[in-house]
Amino acid sequence: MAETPLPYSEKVMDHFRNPRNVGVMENPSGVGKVGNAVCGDVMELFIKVENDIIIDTRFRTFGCGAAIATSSMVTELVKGKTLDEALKISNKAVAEALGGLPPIKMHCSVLAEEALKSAIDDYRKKQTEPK
Amino acid sequence: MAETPLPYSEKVMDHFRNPRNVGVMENPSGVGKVGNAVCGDVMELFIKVENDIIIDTRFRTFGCGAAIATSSMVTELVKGKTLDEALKISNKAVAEALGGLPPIKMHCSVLAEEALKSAIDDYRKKQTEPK
Amino acid sequence: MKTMERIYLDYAATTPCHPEAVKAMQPYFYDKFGNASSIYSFGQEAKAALEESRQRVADFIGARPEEIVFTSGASESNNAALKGVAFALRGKGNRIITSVIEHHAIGEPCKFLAKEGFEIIILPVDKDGLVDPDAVQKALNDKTILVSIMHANNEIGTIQPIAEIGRICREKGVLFHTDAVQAVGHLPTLVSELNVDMLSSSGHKFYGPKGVGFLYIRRGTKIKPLIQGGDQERRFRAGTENVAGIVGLAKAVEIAASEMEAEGKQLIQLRDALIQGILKAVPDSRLNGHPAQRLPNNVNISFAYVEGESMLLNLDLEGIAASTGSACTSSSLEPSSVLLAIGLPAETAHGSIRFTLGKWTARAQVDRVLDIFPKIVAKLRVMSPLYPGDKNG
Amino acid sequence: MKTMERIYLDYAATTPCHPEAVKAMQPYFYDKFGNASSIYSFGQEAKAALEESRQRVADFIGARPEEIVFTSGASESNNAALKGVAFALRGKGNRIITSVIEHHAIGEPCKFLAKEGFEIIILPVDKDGLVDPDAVQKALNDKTILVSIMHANNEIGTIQPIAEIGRICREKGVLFHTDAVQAVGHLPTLVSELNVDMLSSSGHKFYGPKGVGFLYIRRGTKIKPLIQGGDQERRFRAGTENVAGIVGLAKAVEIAASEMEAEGKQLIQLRDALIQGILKAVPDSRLNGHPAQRLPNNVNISFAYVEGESMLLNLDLEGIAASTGSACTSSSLEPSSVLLAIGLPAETAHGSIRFTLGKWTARAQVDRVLDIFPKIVAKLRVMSPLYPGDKNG
Ligand SMILES: Cc1ncc(COP(=O)(O)O)c(C=O)c1O
Ligand SMILES: Cc1ncc(COP(=O)(O)O)c(C=O)c1O
Repeated sequence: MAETPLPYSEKVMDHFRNPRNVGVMENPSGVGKVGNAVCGDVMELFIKVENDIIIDTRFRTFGCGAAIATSSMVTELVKGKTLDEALKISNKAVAEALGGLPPIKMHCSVLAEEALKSAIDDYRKKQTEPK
Repeated sequence: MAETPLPYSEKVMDHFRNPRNVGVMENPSGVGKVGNAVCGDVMELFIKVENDIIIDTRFRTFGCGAAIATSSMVTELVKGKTLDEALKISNKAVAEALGGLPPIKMHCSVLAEEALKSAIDDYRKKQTEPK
Repeated sequence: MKTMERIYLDYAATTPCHPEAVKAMQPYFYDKFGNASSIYSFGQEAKAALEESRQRVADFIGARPEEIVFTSGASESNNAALKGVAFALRGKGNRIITSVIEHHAIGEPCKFLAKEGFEIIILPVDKDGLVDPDAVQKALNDKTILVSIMHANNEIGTIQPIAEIGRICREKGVLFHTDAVQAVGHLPTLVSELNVDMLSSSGHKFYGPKGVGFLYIRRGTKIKPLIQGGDQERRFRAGTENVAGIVGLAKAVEIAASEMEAEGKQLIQLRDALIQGILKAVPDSRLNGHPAQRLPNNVNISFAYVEGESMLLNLDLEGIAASTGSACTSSSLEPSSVLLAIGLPAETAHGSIRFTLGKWTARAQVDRVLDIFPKIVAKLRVMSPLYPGDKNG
Repeated sequence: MKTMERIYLDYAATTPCHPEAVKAMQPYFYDKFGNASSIYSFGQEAKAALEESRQRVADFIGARPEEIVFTSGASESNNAALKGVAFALRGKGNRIITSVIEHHAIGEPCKFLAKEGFEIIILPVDKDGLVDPDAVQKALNDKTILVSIMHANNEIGTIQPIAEIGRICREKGVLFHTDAVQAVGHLPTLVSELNVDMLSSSGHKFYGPKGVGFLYIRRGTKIKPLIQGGDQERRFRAGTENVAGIVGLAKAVEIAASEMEAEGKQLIQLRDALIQGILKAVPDSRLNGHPAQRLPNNVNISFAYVEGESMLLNLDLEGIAASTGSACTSSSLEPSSVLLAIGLPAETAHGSIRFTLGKWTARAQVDRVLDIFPKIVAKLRVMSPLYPGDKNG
């Protein structure tokens, strides 16, 4: 089995099999939820922020192998990064970190980028809101 | 080789391989020549008639296997027959005597029938002509 | 990992070619390779094999040999039937009636014909995937030149009332075609009982080789050939005959003739064990397709909150091959149109899995799926933001 | 009789499938049988084989892999090219230019398109069977959407100035297709050098299996698929891929890549020995086709006063397989239109024989034909009412 070429890279399969940071976060600093079940992809990303640094992440994803793997990868990539650094992570960077994605799956990495942005947005909005 | 089914019956192949009565007849009683080289079939049939009986035949044919076999068969079938008997030999009878012909080859048997009729015609015309 | 037994449960996508069919094909590659249209001995060996195969297929579906046209598969057969009738009868009328759950190899030619000026009527199906014969009756008009309704659906396994639809068409003198790809070799498909004028089949769906199929064309049916050229196949289909493939298909037909009935009974048992086992073990799951009028080998179940490809991949990691109605493997984002047609919401359609069983499916394999699969769904649900279970827990 | 060596000299009709190609196909029937469009491992093995085959074919003709569409053979490829461009570019124009010596798999689709409102221009050839590039140039007009001229003729072996015709078409921005069935695997066929936009090929003409071929479609070429349905072959051709057949074809391509050149040289020697031997031994005989611009394996000779099928049958009785330009094997009474097109009178055309040599043709076989064949002609001439020899003798 291992020899046969799946359409996904080994990195993708690794993150699909053992997704990092799965689950719901208690009291997150920010939450992003993007995608649409009708289209087959929903990502929910939680971040915990301290001193402008993302110190922890969690995600839940309804979607295909690539959707799960990109979610997992993005939660890993942003950990320890400042918010501004995190915002610079493009969908391409996520895909590259996974050793590439099949062309028809690139939209999953876009979704992961959007989920991250949305979570950071959420955090920033909460900061400016009167507590 | 012998086992493989050719499109022709064994009888056809026999007459094709060893055509009976091939050649030109010296002083024939009647000659029929039918067909058209453009269409790929020309038959020339010679008959020798005595007392209204066909006592000998010869043919030459330019044409396919079926054309040669039907010519050969018709020269055999008419030998010893009266002219009236010979005229009753239909193209179907020739084909049947050969164990059948492929449908697209039935026209060859028609040609053979025509060649015979034409030779008898020729003989009868000569009879009524002033010598 | 390397020694893990692989379990193939995607027989509806393609079957392995039966070893006996493979064996039957061998002489026609090198030894008896002649062109079946030649008159000399080399060709006649091939010709004899070809005509014997044709006879076998004809006998199997109750047709005459001259009504069987060998093709490269059912996609070709379907295109040949639809476009063939359309271009032949264009002068007579322009309405073609079909259904919403047809295979793409019907749907796409219909789209093409719509652009060429034909009126394509697409009939709906009920929640079990059935076409209503009355709806066919009502859609027929003076301009109707063809009705094409599939015999059994490849995704949800629903078997259509073909004989009845055929009877209605015949009464009105309208040609009736059926895409019987999933039926031939698995269910009785006698053309006289089905009242069809044309029927498509593909060898690799019943243990024959890929790249060969046939189209039954009832004697007297007017049709413009899709592939025009030489005089092969009584001018219904040009091209040097794929003798080896045709011989392989005929061998598969021969095997089906003797094994189909018993195999069907056994598959129904396995199928029902799998369906009931899954529905029991996995909450929020539902069977798609007709519960009884159903292919003996088809299991199609939707699971709320999870997406199909992620289930498929997890199955694959366990060595199990299945199929999904999710769009994630194709370039569109729309899930299976068949599942939408039977009324599933899009997100449920995305979460559906098809297991299709076959000749070499063993009870132990079904048990293994029943052991593994519920765990996969559970794992994915924990990961799913749509899953309410977590919030309650 | 039973032990008589059979001599096959009809390689242009079909070749035996090379034993190495047969061997290469075997794993894809039963072991690696998966559907190449599936995402799981079973399918991926097939997919990998498919894409490797595509790369090999692409390399062989100097194309990109995504420009190769596998089909069921050249009849399909030709129909797909002609009808595909016609229906795609109908809005742009309606003139299609072709030649009088094309294979039926070009001629018949053209007839169909003529009925659909296209204007088909059929260019003549000279006495050697050559199309004049200037004539193509002159026939091109604003409405021209396609030119299709075959690479090498299957009957008389004449090789057309494809590169030059292609250059003319490209200058005018008109699509150019070539039916390269007799050329691929036998002559260099680099699409970049030929200036073609589309090229048809059939596996069984160069030691691959029957029922599989390909169509090269240059990137960016607009074409409506002939067989519509699933997403296979980048939507240029629907249908579950005939993986075994495609692997066999690719193996044949691989063999051709290494053996073609030397084989061609050897065939030219045998060919010329056969041509010269026959022309010398049989009076009133003439070579058909171009004397030099000619396929390495093609011998086509006309014999006055005798008909082709009767020669063929006599050869068959001696275990020799050949082919004829006579109509006697088909349902029409017209002899080969190619022979008429190069100016042969019908009766001469009826009296023509084609020997086509191949990989397994030995010098001893050629000698045997040279020994036997003149006797056959002599025997038939004695029997022929058209033969003047007898009257003189
Ligand atoms: C119902 C149905 N019709 C048509 C086809 C097309 O068959 P093929 O891919 O062999 O051309 C299939 C299978 O893919 C099918 O399941
Ligand atoms: C020049 C040419 N074109 C097309 C074809 C058709 O090929 P196929 O019969 O493999 O479809 C042939 C052979 O029959 C041919 O010689």
